[in-house]
Amino acid sequence: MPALVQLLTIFVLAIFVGFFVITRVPPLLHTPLMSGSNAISGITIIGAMLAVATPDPLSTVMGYIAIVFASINVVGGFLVTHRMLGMFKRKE
Amino acid sequence: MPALVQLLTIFVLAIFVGFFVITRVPPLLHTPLMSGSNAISGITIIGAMLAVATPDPLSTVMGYIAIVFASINVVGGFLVTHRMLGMFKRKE
Amino acid sequence: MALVPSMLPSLTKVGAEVLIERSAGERAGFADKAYADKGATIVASRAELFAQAEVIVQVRGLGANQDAGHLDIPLLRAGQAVVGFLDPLGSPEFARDLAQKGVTAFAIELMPRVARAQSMDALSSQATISGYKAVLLAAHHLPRVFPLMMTAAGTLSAARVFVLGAGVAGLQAIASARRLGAVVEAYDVRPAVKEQVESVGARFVELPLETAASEDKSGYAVGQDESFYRRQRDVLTRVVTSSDVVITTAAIPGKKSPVLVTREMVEGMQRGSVVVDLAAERGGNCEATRPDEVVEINGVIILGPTNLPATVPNHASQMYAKNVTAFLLHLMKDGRLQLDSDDEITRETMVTRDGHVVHERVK
Amino acid sequence: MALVPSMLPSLTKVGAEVLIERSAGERAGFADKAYADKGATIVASRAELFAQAEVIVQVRGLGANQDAGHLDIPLLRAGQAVVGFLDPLGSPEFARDLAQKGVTAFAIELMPRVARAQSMDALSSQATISGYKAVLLAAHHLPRVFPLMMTAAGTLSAARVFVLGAGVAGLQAIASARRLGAVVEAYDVRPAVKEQVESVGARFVELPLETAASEDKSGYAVGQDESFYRRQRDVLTRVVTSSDVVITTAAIPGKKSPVLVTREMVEGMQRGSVVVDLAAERGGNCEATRPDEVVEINGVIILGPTNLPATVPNHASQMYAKNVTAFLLHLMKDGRLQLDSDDEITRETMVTRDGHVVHERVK
Amino acid sequence: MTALVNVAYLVAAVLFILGLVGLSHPRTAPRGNLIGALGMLLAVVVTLLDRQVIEASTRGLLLIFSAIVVGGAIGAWLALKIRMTAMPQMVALLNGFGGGASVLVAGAALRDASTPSLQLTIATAASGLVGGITFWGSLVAFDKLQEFFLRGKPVHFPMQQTLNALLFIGALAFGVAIALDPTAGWAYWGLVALASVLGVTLTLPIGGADMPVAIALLNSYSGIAAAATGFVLSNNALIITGSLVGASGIILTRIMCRAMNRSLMNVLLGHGVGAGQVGASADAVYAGKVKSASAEEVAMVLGSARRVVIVPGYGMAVSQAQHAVRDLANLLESRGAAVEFGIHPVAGRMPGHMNVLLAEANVPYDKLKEQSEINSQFEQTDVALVIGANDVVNPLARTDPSSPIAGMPIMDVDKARTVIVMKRSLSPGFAGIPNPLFAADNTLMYFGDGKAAVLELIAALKEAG
Amino acid sequence: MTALVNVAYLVAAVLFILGLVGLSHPRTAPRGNLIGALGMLLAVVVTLLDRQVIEASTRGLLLIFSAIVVGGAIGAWLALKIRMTAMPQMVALLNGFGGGASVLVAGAALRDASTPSLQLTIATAASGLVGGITFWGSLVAFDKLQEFFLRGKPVHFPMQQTLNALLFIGALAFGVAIALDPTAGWAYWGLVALASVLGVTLTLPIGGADMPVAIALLNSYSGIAAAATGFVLSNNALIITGSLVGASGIILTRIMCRAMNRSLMNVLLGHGVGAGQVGASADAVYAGKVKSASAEEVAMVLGSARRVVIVPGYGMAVSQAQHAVRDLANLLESRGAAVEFGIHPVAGRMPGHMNVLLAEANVPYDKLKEQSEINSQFEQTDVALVIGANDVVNPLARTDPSSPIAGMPIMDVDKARTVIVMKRSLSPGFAGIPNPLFAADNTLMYFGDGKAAVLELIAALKEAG
Ligand SMILES: NC(=O)c1ccc[n+]([C@@H]2O[C@H](COP(=O)([O-])OP(=O)(O)OC[C@H]3O[C@@H](n4cnc5c(N)ncnc54)[C@H](OP(=O)(O)O)[C@@H]3O)[C@@H](O)[C@H]2O)c1
Ligand SMILES: NC(=O)c1ccc[n+]([C@@H]2O[C@H](COP(=O)([O-])OP(=O)(O)OC[C@H]3O[C@@H](n4cnc5c(N)ncnc54)[C@H](OP(=O)(O)O)[C@@H]3O)[C@@H](O)[C@H]2O)c1
Ligand SMILES: NC(=O)c1ccc[n+]([C@@H]2O[C@H](COP(=O)([O-])OP(=O)(O)OC[C@H]3O[C@@H](n4cnc5c(N)ncnc54)[C@H](O)[C@@H]3O)[C@@H](O)[C@H]2O)c1
Ligand SMILES: NC(=O)c1ccc[n+]([C@@H]2O[C@H](COP(=O)([O-])OP(=O)(O)OC[C@H]3O[C@@H](n4cnc5c(N)ncnc54)[C@H](O)[C@@H]3O)[C@@H](O)[C@H]2O)c1
Repeated sequence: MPALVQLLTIFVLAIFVGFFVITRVPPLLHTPLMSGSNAISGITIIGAMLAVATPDPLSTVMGYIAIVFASINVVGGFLVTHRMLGMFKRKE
Repeated sequence: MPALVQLLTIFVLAIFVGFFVITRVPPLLHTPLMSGSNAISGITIIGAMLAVATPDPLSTVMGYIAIVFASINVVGGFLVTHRMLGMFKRKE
Repeated sequence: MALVPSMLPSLTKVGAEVLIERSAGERAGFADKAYADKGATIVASRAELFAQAEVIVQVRGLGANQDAGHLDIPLLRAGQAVVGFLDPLGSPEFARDLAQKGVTAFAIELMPRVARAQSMDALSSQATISGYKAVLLAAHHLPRVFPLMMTAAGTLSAARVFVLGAGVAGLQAIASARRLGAVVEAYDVRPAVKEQVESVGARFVELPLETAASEDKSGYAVGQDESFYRRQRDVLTRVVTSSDVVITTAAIPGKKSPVLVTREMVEGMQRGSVVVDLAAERGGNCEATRPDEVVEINGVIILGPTNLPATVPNHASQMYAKNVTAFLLHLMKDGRLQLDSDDEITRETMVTRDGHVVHERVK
Repeated sequence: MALVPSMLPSLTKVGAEVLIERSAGERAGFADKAYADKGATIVASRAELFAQAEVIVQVRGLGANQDAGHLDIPLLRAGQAVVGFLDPLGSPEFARDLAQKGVTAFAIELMPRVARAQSMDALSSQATISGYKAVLLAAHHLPRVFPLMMTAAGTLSAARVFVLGAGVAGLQAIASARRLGAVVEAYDVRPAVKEQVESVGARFVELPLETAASEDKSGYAVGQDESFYRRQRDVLTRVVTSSDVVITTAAIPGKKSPVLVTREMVEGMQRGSVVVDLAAERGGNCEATRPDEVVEINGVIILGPTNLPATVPNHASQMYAKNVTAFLLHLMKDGRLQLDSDDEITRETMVTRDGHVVHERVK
Repeated sequence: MTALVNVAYLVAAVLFILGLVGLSHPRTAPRGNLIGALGMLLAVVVTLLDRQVIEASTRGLLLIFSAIVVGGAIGAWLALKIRMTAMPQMVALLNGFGGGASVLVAGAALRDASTPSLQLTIATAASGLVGGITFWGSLVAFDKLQEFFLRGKPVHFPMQQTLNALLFIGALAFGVAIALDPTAGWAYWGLVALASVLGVTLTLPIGGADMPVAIALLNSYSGIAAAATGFVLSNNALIITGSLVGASGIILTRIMCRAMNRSLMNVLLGHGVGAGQVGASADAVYAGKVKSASAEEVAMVLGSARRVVIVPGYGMAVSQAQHAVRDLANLLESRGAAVEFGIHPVAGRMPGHMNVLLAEANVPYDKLKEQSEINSQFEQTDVALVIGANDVVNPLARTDPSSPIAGMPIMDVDKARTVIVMKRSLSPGFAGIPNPLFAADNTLMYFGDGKAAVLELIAALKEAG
Repeated sequence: MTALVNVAYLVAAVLFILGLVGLSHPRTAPRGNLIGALGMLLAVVVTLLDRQVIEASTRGLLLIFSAIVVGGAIGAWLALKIRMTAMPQMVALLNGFGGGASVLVAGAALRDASTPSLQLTIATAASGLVGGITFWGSLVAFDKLQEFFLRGKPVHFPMQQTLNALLFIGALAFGVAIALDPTAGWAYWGLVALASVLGVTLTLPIGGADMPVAIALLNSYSGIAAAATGFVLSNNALIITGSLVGASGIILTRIMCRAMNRSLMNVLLGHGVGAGQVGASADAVYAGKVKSASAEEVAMVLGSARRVVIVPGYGMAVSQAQHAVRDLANLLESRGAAVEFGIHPVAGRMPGHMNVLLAEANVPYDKLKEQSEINSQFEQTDVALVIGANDVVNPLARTDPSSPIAGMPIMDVDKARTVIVMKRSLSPGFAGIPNPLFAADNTLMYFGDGKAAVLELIAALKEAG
């Protein structure tokens, strides 16, 4: 089985999972959900890590910047989400 | 990437999809849903078709029976579901 | 009025002929013409009516109508049947008069409380009216309004109403007072009534029984000793004196009513409070009650109406007529009385027959 | 009673001294002692009271109290202030009497209907009581029960109540009748009231206006022509004659009340029906009304109570006292009257001052 | 070519997913089922294009076609013949065949594989184990519901759990044998044999009432078997579909257990409700004939009713459910049903009791019908909803002259198409006598405290959309 | 090794999924976020084990670490510095960086590929296009909300749609060029440039109030870019995560549009509500200061309140909402809040109007507090819930001596921590005057017809669990 088909299959299934996970989320969680999933989309960081590790210097620079961008996205995203969710904690 | 990992990935994602699809289904649809997904599980039929097409006669026989079984499952399952769902149609 | 025009067709259908004394229905809002239209014969005088009719149907007959009841005795004929409230338990002497006259008398208040007699149960139907009217009477006399009102001119607090005895009349009183917005509490000796009281939205006043004692014997047995009564009075005093309206309904048919509200309790009530004693006819549940009079003690008004249904004559008559008609239809076959003394309803209500008092409890 | 004990502290706090005529609070359930406890001085006679007090506070004073009001005139002193219902619009001659005496008179019924005067608005507070009591009165006289009851002795249909004029008293009457379980309809000339009527659960009776006409002019303008009146009467006749209880509240302060229920309509009503005319004091909304009398026409009872609040003296006094106290506190500074005729409330209520009738509408 | 086939499988899998999504809502369910069938058709057609199949002889193709025709005919015949009431056992039966097919396919693949990988052998063992359990478990479930050999009662025997454990360990041992020596065909069939016994012994203890849960679980197993077969064949379609069904089946099982307020363990071990709990309060009148329904089932019945008559009684008063009842009536009306209240003259404990309460809840008077008026209309009524009434709907009043309520006119709710009785238990009412209405064919009992039960019902109605 | 890395990626993806599941429920959301972060950590650590990385020089590793530290520090600083109210623009900004990273990674991969396949080139083009749009679109969105250069208003210019179309076609052309000649680096950067312009022009017309929707959409784009990069690198983790985020973002966008009662097209084109609709009913008092909340938001506020005072007015009477209000009060109490009713003496249109209604709904008298009694307690009140009242809560009575209600004692609801006002519009009440309460800082308007709105609120409260 060619690799592309498998990748496509994985892609399609993941899209379904994405759809289902979000359906019926209460509106009050829209913002944290958005920023949480935003943080996750920083997964490009692993691609960037691979890019830095190439011999080509330009690629390395691009990879470096990409890592910086992606880690801003990841770290900032998770932290912002965390702060936002702090507001929902019930004071017992 | 070895094929098994891809298969596993697909397996895991499909399980998630399965979980999400069914959550929150109203109880009155339990039975049709059960029989509908039952029909789908007759997908083994394609495996059986491949088995029949082998030269080994025993395999062919096993495949033949498997096709019969699976098609009972598939055809019966979809039809039963269809009949059951007929009950839910609102008389306008 | 013991019969209303709308009931006549069911009687004439089974072959009965209906005679109506002239203007008898007037007070309840039923004109002679309405009866005549439904096939009744209007009879000019009471004497004439008694002379012609085989069955006399009244609301309050002999016994139950101490004032005018005896006037009817000379008019009665042997073989005639009489149906109505006759109070045979309270005034057995009148039952004997009826027996002497050879009259077959049915006391509707003796109706057994079996399910199939529910439609003939005039005590219940009249108690329904009484319970409702008792609340109106209280509201009418109370110098305050019943509901809570928060207004620009201050807050008017809700009236506190206490209903003693939660039978038919009591429950209806509770419901009516609640409707008007009062805060209602109720008490009854039968603890089973608690749920019923709550089902019409009132609080049931419970007596704090000694736990030790109530574990050995039944709650009722414990209720007999003197300390119980004392504690009962204490509790009742507390509730009565903090109430604006007290409605008592603990009548025991044919017996003297138990005294539940003492003069002392009344004296402890706020000026302007009102007591409505529905048990007035048999002495009353309140020590100070005088039947059909308005008594005032320390500014507390005590009413002892003995015939509240008569103040709602139209609907009371409608219900009574329905009860009596159901009863007559039960007694009759082919337009004539057919008495079957094996039948529980007939047996339990028949007071006299063939010149004798035949009822066990009246004899 | 124009003041209740619980109001005294707010008056004494601002430095006023309160005198109470002996036994004045008795009927409303307030003992002299209760006043004395709150710091009032009990004065033995009316004359003495008038001699001592700077401000006289009454419920119904001159004018509003045709029977006894004039007895007070000789007792009044120049410079004294009088607060109460004085009916200056209906009986302007009494206002002149007061002016002659040199009295400063405040007619509480002239209280302007501005938001900050709401707590002084005695017309509203007393109308609240009237609306409630009118329903009780009707229920008391009706030979039927108000609520629908489906019982073993047949179904008692709910009373149909029609309220004409849905102002303060009318709305309260609607709410009270609904509470008791009646089916209520209401009518008012002001179409804006429809929403209010529905907000207390009644149906608003609408007049079928001719669409063509109402598109040109405002609805009210169209209302003026003769065919409108005829159709209005037709609609009202239909509703009135099919009602068990009619309560009319369309009083116009100081003017003769409009006749809404004609004798003909009354004659069309069922026997036993009841009309309660709250506008009786000024002639009534019903042609047949006679103030404070019970009129019976064809079995229909017409009541024209002119002072229903007095039948609920305790709460009515509480409200009135609150109104008057708020008014006095508004007029007073440092325990004395300080009249500021720039103030809308003062100006609008003051009928006489310094020997003159000063009010625009009374002059 | 293979790539294309695999893309087609992906499309089929997507169609299955969409089908299941459709099936989870009443309105879209019929379409969902069709979409699923379409996916299956696609998968089958595409498989014909598979190299292995195309390269097979015409005989192979003929075999495939004939098998499909035979199986399809049997399936269709079963599906169309069966009575509606026998649906659950039918589903069990069909499901069993699916499991059986997996066993056979995996077995054949094991034979055919030239150099079986570890993936293949382990997957084959899994397929044989789960498929075997599914096949026989489903047959037992079918039989229990159809009552051919076995009755619906749970079957218990000593050492049941120990036996199951032993069987399972034995099956695992065979599995290891296969992995070590892929040519050991006997090991595979030994495994299948043990799995078959296990299927029977696992299903026997489950009670008849719990069967739907068991079937859902078996359904999940058949999905797992298919997924395992997918790993045997390295086939995406089988893996996706199998795991889809496997996961959804397990979720469904959990949902159903929760709806019945049971734990899955209780169900599997055959403990719990069964006869015991009902037996305690039942007497001669009710024995075994009372059908209890959940809020959702009641909502379903009400959801399709066009004419509903509500008959309230003392229970409504006790639980002060009048406001909730009014809301329920309004909700039903807003969905197009005609709703009326049948008021019995002695319902409750005082004359006019129901009137007071319903007036408080603002139920318009014209919706209240007297007994004599409504009785003639029950025959045209889809659902009579009895809320906390008992004596006033007791047909004994008509039939048993010795009963204390003999001769009392009652509400003829039993003439309605369906009667739903809402009360806390089978306890008697004021008259203290049992009520045969509760055991009538067209009666569903909906147990619960008046107000809470009505509120739950409202929620269920809203949920069902 | 690669297999292990890929399994780890699968685990990371599963953690992401579980994290998102957690984020969709208030109670589990904080945990969900942690789980997501854990997944990310796993993915990063595992990547260090990748052959390509391991084989890189120490310098490479150092570069990676330093880049992560720099980026992480900036991200943390941004996240912790920002005010809570600026969260939305913060999310936009972070999101932009994600898109930028995709562009760079895809570009680097294109350079590094020895024999770029068609898969790689097409995926690279997609990544560059979507990533470029995301990056610049997010920056514009950020700026619009932060109001550095641009104000929140939609920016329209002539031929906007045509320009966008041209830009898009141009980008596609560059994409084709890349596919035909993978060594054409210029084509990639040309594509990125056009995509960047497109990102700006697409975001400019979107109004400030609609920005959350735009951000959700851009978030979805960044996911798609990541997925495309995944295809570039044939990396499961990127594909799964990217499509997860892409799909969930699109759904979220749809949900948000629906909640705002807008169509996505309207939002993207900058049509619709904006100033117009509000402006119509607003006057000097309200201009721009009224905050409207949905049932869910109100439910959230109420859900965490411990002391609630309900202030009913004429609107409750008009819509006959008393029963629903009672249910709401009971629901709040059952969740542990203390609920009381503040009854203003002239609320409604007749003396005692609220009393009649609340008595009908069986609200116990002792829950009704007079104005003088409750007023001193508003300061300790978490939420004052005003249901259809207006004049009686109008602070003008205290402050504006010329107002018709001057001097009327009012309910001091404005002293409560949060005020929620439920009414149909900003229309005035009996006195015909505007109410500054509605524009107060601590006031949320919840628009709707009394009864329906309360029922919706009850549903939302129940949903939020
Ligand atoms: N109306 C009158 O004037 C009057 C006066 C006196 C006597 N009665 C008699 O009372 C009876 C009235 O008949 P009915 O059908 O209204 O009442 P019923 O026969 O007494 O039955 C009421 C039923 O309501 C159920 N119930 C009680 N509390 C409940 C709760 N909280 N939630 C749900 N269900 C509850 C009880 O079953 P569970 O325990 O299983 O829940 C009970 O079986 C008649 O026999 C009548 O003769 C009437
Ligand atoms: N109590 C009395 O005795 C009495 C008598 C006469 C006059 N008043 C006067 O009446 C006023 C009473 O104050 P209030 O605050 O109770 O009422 P209000 O000031 O009249 O305000 C009522 C508000 O309710 C809203 N509303 C109306 N119908 C609604 C519905 N179906 N759903 C939701 N909201 C609805 C209206 O806003 P929307 O249109 O935006 O929905 C309106 O602003 C005072 O000014 C008082 O002086 C009182
Ligand atoms: N099954 C039927 O057909 C039927 C018909 C009507 C009434 N009933 C029932 O019969 C019962 C009695 O009804 P009733 O109204 O005719 O009773 P009643 O008029 O005889 O008495 C009224 C109430 O007073 C109570 N009472 C008596 N002594 C008391 C005391 N010392 N202190 C406090 N309370 C005292 C009684 O318990 C009763 O509830 C009710 O429970 C009613 O539901 C049944
Ligand atoms: N803003 C305030 O502070 C305040 C205070 C109290 C009352 N009000 C309002 O003032 C209004 C009048 O109240 P009221 O009770 O004192 O009025 P009222 O006693 O003068 O009249 C009673 C009602 O009769 C109606 N009416 C008059 N002529 C009629 C006719 N020919 N046919 C039918 N109906 C007729 C009037 O419209 C009014 O509603 C009410 O709407 C009330 O809400 C306002």
